Order: sequence, then structure tokens, then C-alpha cells
Amino acid sequence: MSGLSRELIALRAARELQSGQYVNLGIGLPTLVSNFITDEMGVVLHSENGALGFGRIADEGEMDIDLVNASSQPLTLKPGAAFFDSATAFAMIRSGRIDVTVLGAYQVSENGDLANWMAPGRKAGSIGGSMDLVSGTRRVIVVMEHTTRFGELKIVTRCTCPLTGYGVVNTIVTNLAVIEVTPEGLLLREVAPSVTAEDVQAVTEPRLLLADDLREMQL
Amino acid sequence: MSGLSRELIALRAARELQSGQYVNLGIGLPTLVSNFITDEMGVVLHSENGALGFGRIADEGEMDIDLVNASSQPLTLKPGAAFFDSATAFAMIRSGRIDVTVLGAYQVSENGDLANWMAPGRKAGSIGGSMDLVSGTRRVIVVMEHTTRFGELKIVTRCTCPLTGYGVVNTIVTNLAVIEVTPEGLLLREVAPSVTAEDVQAVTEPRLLLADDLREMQL
Amino acid sequence: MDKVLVSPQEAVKDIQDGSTIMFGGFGVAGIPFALIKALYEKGTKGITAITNSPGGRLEDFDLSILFRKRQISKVIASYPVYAGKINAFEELYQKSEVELEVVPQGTFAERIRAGGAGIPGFYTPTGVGAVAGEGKEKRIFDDREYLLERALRADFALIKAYKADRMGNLIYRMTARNFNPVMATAAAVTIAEVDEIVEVGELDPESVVTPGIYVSRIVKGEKYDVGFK
Amino acid sequence: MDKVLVSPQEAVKDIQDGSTIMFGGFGVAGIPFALIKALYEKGTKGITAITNSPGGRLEDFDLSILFRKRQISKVIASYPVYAGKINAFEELYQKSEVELEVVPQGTFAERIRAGGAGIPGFYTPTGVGAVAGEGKEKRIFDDREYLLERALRADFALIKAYKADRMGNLIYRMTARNFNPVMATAAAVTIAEVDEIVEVGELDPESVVTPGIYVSRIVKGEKYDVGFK
Repeated sequence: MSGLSRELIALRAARELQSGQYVNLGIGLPTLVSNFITDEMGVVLHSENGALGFGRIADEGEMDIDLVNASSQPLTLKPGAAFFDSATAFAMIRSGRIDVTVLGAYQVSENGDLANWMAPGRKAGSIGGSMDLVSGTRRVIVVMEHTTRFGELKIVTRCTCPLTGYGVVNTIVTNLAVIEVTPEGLLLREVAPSVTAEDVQAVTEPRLLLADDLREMQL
Repeated sequence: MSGLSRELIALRAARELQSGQYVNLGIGLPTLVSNFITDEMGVVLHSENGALGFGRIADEGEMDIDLVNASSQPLTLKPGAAFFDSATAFAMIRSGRIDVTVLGAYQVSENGDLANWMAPGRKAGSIGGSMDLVSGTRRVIVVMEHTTRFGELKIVTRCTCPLTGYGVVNTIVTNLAVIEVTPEGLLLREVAPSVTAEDVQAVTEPRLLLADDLREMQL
Repeated sequence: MDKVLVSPQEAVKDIQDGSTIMFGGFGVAGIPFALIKALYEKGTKGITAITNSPGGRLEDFDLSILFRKRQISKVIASYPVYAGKINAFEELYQKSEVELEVVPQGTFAERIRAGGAGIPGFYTPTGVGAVAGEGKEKRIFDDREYLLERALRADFALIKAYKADRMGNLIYRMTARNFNPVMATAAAVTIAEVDEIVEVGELDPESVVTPGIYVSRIVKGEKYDVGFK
Repeated sequence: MDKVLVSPQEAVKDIQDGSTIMFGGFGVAGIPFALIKALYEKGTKGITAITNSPGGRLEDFDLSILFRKRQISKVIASYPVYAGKINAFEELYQKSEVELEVVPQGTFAERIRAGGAGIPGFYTPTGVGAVAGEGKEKRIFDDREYLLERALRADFALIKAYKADRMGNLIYRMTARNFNPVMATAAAVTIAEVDEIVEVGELDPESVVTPGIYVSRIVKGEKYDVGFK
């Protein structure tokens, strides 16, 4: 039961985005989402290192060290892009101009707490832009593998890693499921193909609520 | 005893400026100073409405409504100019990047208090950029007529108009004299041609100290 | 994503009585004349106007027309009155028909910038010991006294730019830039009046001053002969 | 007014032991490689480094070389370590040979911006309830909780731009802009390494990102083949 590939997790997360939205993609898996945003979607991507309007990750021959995302991956640009400095990039975030952010996570808790900056057991961590993003953005989508590669649970009753923000996550997209954080608890909305609700619950610490229209992901 | 014309006051004030300095000119008489700054002086003029590197006031045929100083007078530009917004213009001022500001005044007191925003007897006043300028600029030069056109004294023991800043003025250039504000009091450094120290004292409320090298202005 | 509307009238049609509105411009430069005229025609009343200088230099085109029609009930400004001339604002102010909060210009700019940057308050040295500091909370950092100032935000920002692309990216022209870029960031709805609208991709991404994320509506203004001389 | 110096060595020659230095750049883009190398050669020690990410992606060229030579004793950063790799900073940090203050990136940028804008402190919502807010002074504005944050300033800022004119006006290239413009404003002495120096008048005044007032010294960097892929 491995569920979706990283690419398919990114594709499923991209489906959450709507026309006219300004969207920030975090470091790691979230950057893959940019490969599934078509021009027709009318979504504008924001990068905290100072760009609006970038496209997919650049191919080998297009790379320019001066055009990268926050993960230092080479970018492509779309028409209508704009560059600005880091203070401006975060002024946009803090003031609520970013509609959606897609972030990775070490742990997400039952009430939407997010821990994504300090890896378990490491002495130092990198906060980066994630604390500003969860504080300022209207909707926070977490994309991640449902468990660690050692099988440890990542969707937990209470985070044990240092928090990035409390009660900030709206939606979790994993290789196994799409889960909504609601005032009543975690609501299982979709399961990956050939994955059951029981399979998801088995690797999720808190009790999952089942959506009335629980269904298989359309990819 | 009328002393210098407005143009000559501006010329004398321009002589206070040194190569490499960034200088802001206030509204009114101070803007005339820009006509006496030659390219050789190496002075860069700053305007709080968002320009660095402007030149003299524009002639009739050169006027453009989009290129004006803080007094809405049409400007000319020098090579190496830059435009920016108002928040940036004042970030420069508050952080001490402006070396000298030349301002007008209703009153200046013995200890360098400046009153230049609320005219006597008027219900409303315009603060404009002057409070930021006196707070952030290294050297404040006041240029003004020595008295009002009704003969009221403007260099006073204590200001009666609302203050722009306390203890902020360094130098006063008038139609009659150049006066330095020192910890000991007002020091008369220069008198206008055919004006005596006694003449200046007669229209100055606080007692003036006389500089050891008191001399006639060189224009 | 096309933010271009057909007319200034359409752009201001939902500006209700009692709205707080930022108006760009400084003296004569960078004023959204067409949007002001449309707001005059619409007749919105009880406006709180946040603007550096509430008109008077071009009194048939600037905010003076809104004061004469008594559409503005409060002004937050840095340079409300001029030497040697009574403007339409001051005529009402002398009769106590409009409120005034006068703010040092740098503090005014920074309060708007904070409003657009998600910063609710900040400390500034400007105004300490002067009338602008009276009644303000003071605090000492590193032996120097500062005042606490609060952010300014508005329901609408009416700004003037030189060119826009259809996504709302803006560039300005010389000192007509002034307060327009900061006001663009600090309102729920920013409406930009521009001289020229270009297609997406025609503005250099390095030279965009206001990214489109800040702009909700774009209208092309007319060319005004305001008699500047 | 000509701020161009002949070499990176000359530009850093007065950077004393114990200096606080801001270093521009983010990941791989906008890093002043030539100035870092000159500082490495000079051997200045006891540096407090204020930088978004203290190197590791291009470890033979970025700040990693200063850590390996133990020139840096304290780091204020937002992104000090990477997933799946131990950088030169972290090697020292694990041995407690360097201090670290880790700051949310937006707060980091805003503290530097404040330092360059004469603002000693400001309030931000970022970090409330998280570890970044621990021990910080809190305050409520309009029913929401905020943290008080202090400005950052430095003795020197070592930044990277694309082009400079001789008066110090700067433009940048794409996302190599990042922290360079704000750091340029927040140091007593700002040193800009650029790809190209042009004559005064060659840069468009509308497109200047860092006005020359912020820049003390300019040097032309070499072209580095850092092996980015």
C-alpha cells in the first residue's frame, strides 16, 4: 500500500487551486506542484525569494542561476511576471495577499497544528518562510507522504516536533488520502486508488471522520 | 537694512554644501538653493516625493507635471537620478542617509528649536516632511528672512508657534546673517554686506555671541 | 486574469457612503483625476480620505471637487493647507464641517506601508517632543525615545499609474510615483487609473513597481489639461 | 562622486575582527562570491553574520569557506541547515563553535528593512504560538496577538547586484535580487559586487532598485563557474 507517487500527490494538490488565485509553494515536494499548473488554470505562483508569475521547473538547457525558487531549483517564467525583494515578498504574505500555500510537513495534528521546520532529533532547524506563510495565508494545504520512510505516523493527535503554527492547516494531501481539518476533527474526503478508509486510519493516529461523499481520488 | 535678496540667501546656503553630500531642500525658499548647485559640487539632491539627483527648477519649455519637487515646482534631472516611492523617500530620511536639509521657518529659538509647520493664528497647518527631516538628518540649515514682513522677530528666546523639533537646527542663514547654534548659544559668524553685528542683534531676541572670526559674507 | 474595466464609473460603482479611501498623488503629480471625477458624479458621502495633500493646486480636478460637494467628512493627511491660499478643504475645516488628523509625512507613508505589509504598529523617532507626539505612547530603545504609530488601511485605494498590463502589474512616471505604490498595497480594493494599458508580457518583470497581486481593477484615464504651469 | 574600487580586496580591507556583516543571497542566487573570497583571504575573525542561508549549496564559494576557516562566531539566519546534508555551518554548530539565532524569514527580512528605515521595532503576527515567539514581548491590537521584533543593522553589508553606475545606483537580475536591496539599506558601509559597471546616466532612473545613496563601495566581481545544475 504505497499509494500515489510524489508526482501524483503534487498533481492532486494542484487540483485544489482555482482561477485567479495567488499561490505559494513551499520547499521540497510542494515545488513539484508547479509542474501541474497549466496556463488555463489562471493561477499565479509566488516565491518568497522575490518572484510572482513563475512556471514549471526549468529543463537542463534553460537553467539560469539567477532564476530559482526558494529550494534553489531553476525556474521558468510566465508572461506577466514581476521581481521584487525579500521584504516585499513577505509583505505580500503577512498582509493576506496569498490565497493558498502548499507546504511540506514533519507532523500535522488533529486540530491542524503544523510542525515542519525542526526535524526530530536534529539540533538546528530552518524556519524559512513557513511561519510567515501559515500566519498570513488564507488556506494552507500540506502535501507529504502519509508516514515517514521508517513507518512513523505523521498525522498525530499532538505534534511532538516544535510547531510552525497552531491550528493553521486546512487540507492534507498524502500518497494515501485527502483529509480536511474541520472543527469536529479530521475529515477523510478521498482515498487513493486501491486504498481503503481502514488502510488510511491504520497509519493515522487520530480518529478519522468519514465524509458523506467519501470517494476515490480522480487523477 | 534689507540685506540679501531671496536668491542670495539661497546662494549663501548652497555654499554650506560639500562634495559627496545628499541634501534635501524644503518647501519655499529652500527650493531656490537648487539653482546654485553646480555639477562640480558633487551634491545629490533628494526630494521627499521620491527622487534623488534632480537639478535646477525647470524653465517654461521643459515643464512636465510628472516631474516636480515637494513644492510642486517643475524640476530638471541630472544623470544618475533615481525614482522611488514616498515610503522609501522617508526611509532614507529617518535612517540618517540625508546629510543636510535646508528648511524654512516661522521661528527658531536660542537652543535650536524649530517651528515651521503651523503659521501663527491659523487653525490648520501642514507638517509635510519637516518633522522627519529634523529628526533624521545630520545637519539642519534654516534659510529665512530675519524677521516677518511685519517686522516681528523670528529668531527668539523661545518659540511660541507649535514645534517641529526641539534643539534640531544647526545653522541659520538669513538676509542679514549666518548664525550657528552652539551649546553656548547663538554664534554670529557672518553678516551681510553693509550690515553690522548691532543691526543683526537689534532684530534678534536672544543675545548673540560674536565669532572670533566674524566676517562679511562672501557671495 | 483580466482586471481591466471599461470606465471609471464602473470602477467606483460599489464605493458606499462611509468608506475609507486612500487617494494617491502629491501636490500636482500622480493624482487619479478620472476616478475622483467618477466618485464626484456617483456622489458617495461620508468619506474618510487618506491622502498626502487634499487638493487645492488643481482645484477643478483634484479632491477639491469632493470637498465642495461635501462628500468628505474626515481627512488624514500630511500637507492639508498651503501658504497664502485657502483650499476647499480648509474652507470646510474653518467651519468645522470636516475633521482633520495631520500626520508627519514620513510617518504617514510608513503607516500606509505597514498597513500593506501586515504590520499593525511600529516605532518611529519622528514627532518626539513635537505636537505630533502628544498623546502618543512613547518607548525608549537604546537610549532614544520613539513613538508608537499604528498602521493605516482603507476599503479602497484610488491610485494613478503610468502603464498597466491586464494582470495589474504597474509602472509609474517620475515623481508621479509618490504615494501610489504604498497605497496600492494597503486597501481591500485597489483601483488603478493609468495612461496606457498593455498586454500581459509587455512590461519588463525587473521594472514592475507594483506587482499585479495588489491591483483589483484597472481603468484608462483621459488625458486632462489641468493647466499646470 | 565615483564609488568604484579596483578590487574586492581593497573593498574589504577595513573590515575588522568582531564586525557584524550582512551577506546578501538566497540559496544559490545573488551571493557576493568575490567579496566572500576577499574576506576569506583577509582572515577577519569573530564575525556576526546576518544572512538568510549561511551557505552549503555552493560550498567552495559561499559562506561555507568562512565557517571552515572559523571566521564566523555567530549567525542570525532564517534557513541555516538543509535536509539530507550537513553544511559547514552545522558542523561547527554541532560542536558549539558557533552561535545561532534562527528567525522566520519574513521577520528576518522585515527586521533588516526596519534597520534601514529608521524604525527601531515593530509588531508582527508571525511566530505567535510557535517557538519563534518564545520569550518575546507580546501585544494585542484589534483582538489579534503580535510579537515585538527589533531592527537589525550591521557594520557592513556585502551584497551582489547585476549592474552599478559609478554613483552606486544598482539593478539586479531576477531572483538574485532577494535580500540584497534591503541589506543595502541597513549597514553603515554597503559594498556592492556587480557583474558590470556602467557610466552615470546609463541606468534608467525608473528602474533603479537600490539608489546610490545606500551604496558606499562598488567592485566588479569575476565570473564564477560554481557548477550550478
